[in-house]
Amino acid sequence: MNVLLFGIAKDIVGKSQLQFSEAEKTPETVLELKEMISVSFPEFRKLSSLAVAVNSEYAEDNVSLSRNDEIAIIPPVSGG
Amino acid sequence: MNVLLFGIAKDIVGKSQLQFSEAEKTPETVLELKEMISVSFPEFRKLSSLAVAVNSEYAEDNVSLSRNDEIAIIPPVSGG
Amino acid sequence: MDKKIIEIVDHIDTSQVFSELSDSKSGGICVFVGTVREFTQGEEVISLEFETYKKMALKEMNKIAITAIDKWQLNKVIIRHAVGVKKVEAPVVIVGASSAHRDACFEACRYLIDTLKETVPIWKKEYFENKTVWVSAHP
Amino acid sequence: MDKKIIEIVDHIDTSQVFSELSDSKSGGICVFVGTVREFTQGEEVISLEFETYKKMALKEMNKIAITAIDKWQLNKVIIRHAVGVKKVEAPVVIVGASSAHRDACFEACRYLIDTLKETVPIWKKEYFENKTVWVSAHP
Repeated sequence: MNVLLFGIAKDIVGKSQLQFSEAEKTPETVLELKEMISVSFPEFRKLSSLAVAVNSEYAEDNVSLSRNDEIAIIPPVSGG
Repeated sequence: MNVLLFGIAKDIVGKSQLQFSEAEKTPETVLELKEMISVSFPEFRKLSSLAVAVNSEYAEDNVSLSRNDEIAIIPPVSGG
Repeated sequence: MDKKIIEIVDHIDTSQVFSELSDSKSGGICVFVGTVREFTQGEEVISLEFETYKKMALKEMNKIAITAIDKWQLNKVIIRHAVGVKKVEAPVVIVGASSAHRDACFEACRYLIDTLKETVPIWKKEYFENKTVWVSAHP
Repeated sequence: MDKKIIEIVDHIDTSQVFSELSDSKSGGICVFVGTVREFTQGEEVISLEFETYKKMALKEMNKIAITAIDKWQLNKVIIRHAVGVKKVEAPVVIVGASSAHRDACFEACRYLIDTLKETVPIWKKEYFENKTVWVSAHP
């Protein structure tokens, strides 16, 4: 499972993708993903908000994740 | 005394200036001018509004007119 | 440099307006362009003709610009109106405001066009197939 | 022809936007341009850098355009955002709407920029003399 990282999320993790190998436990829902990255990288807890996109759409906490999904961490947006 | 005419005012009178000769009685106030042209050209009474500018500024009915003023009839504006 | 561009012109070039309103202190620029619409109340318009009392129109446009700059602390303002005959889709008026934040430029831009339509001595004649109409002249 | 122009580009050319939004059924076109401001909260900004999740950003921009077209019966809409490093005064976003009457294009244009700032996955980093800041990242 790959998780795309943008903006400050990329800076916090130090790379543009987070990879969960086959052997690792992978998050089963959006909420679980948010919790796992916040444990590994506590800086995520300091952000104004944290969203997740699944297949390039915003996804609620209860949405399930599968290995084939395109998953992305969406830190607070600031376009315009 | 010359009175400039624009838009529909020019069409009603049939020319772009109204002239009061030395011999004629001239209007002494804005209100008198409005009344005089409305008598001579009753079409003015059908307009949505009728304003007068003295020296290129909107002038209230009680403003006095003199021969040296630049006077204009301002029918309802419709720019933009 | 002056903060205001106030003009009555024969032809409006819309391509330069954002350069004209550009300012290092601005984060937002809002521009409105009025154009000739093909149909008005279901009738096909062939063209519009604009006439003005130029000296007074420039004075009134200037008052509007000054009021807006003062009220919304604008960095730049433009009010430019065209005269003469204009075909469908042609720009007839362009107004714009440049400000630090977007609230100000949106509100100011709306004020510029609304007030222009109320006070500036410019008259619009609509040409239809079989008649002409001075807009707003009659109730 | 499509009513929508939705793009993420390296460089925004503001000179064509009124041609792009021109429509014979429109009497009004409202455009907002966001530009890089020299100072933010009293600190001098050297440049801004924009990054995007492009696939998702285009989807979100498309949703905003469709909602606006539907709500305000727009004839044309544009939402174009720049990415990369932008210096002071550079345009970073341009949004616009073309409609029969001016109320609709003003309201729609405001909706386009406000909603873009809330939902489109684009991130802005401010470069100051001695630091960089991801805008809005922290409370």
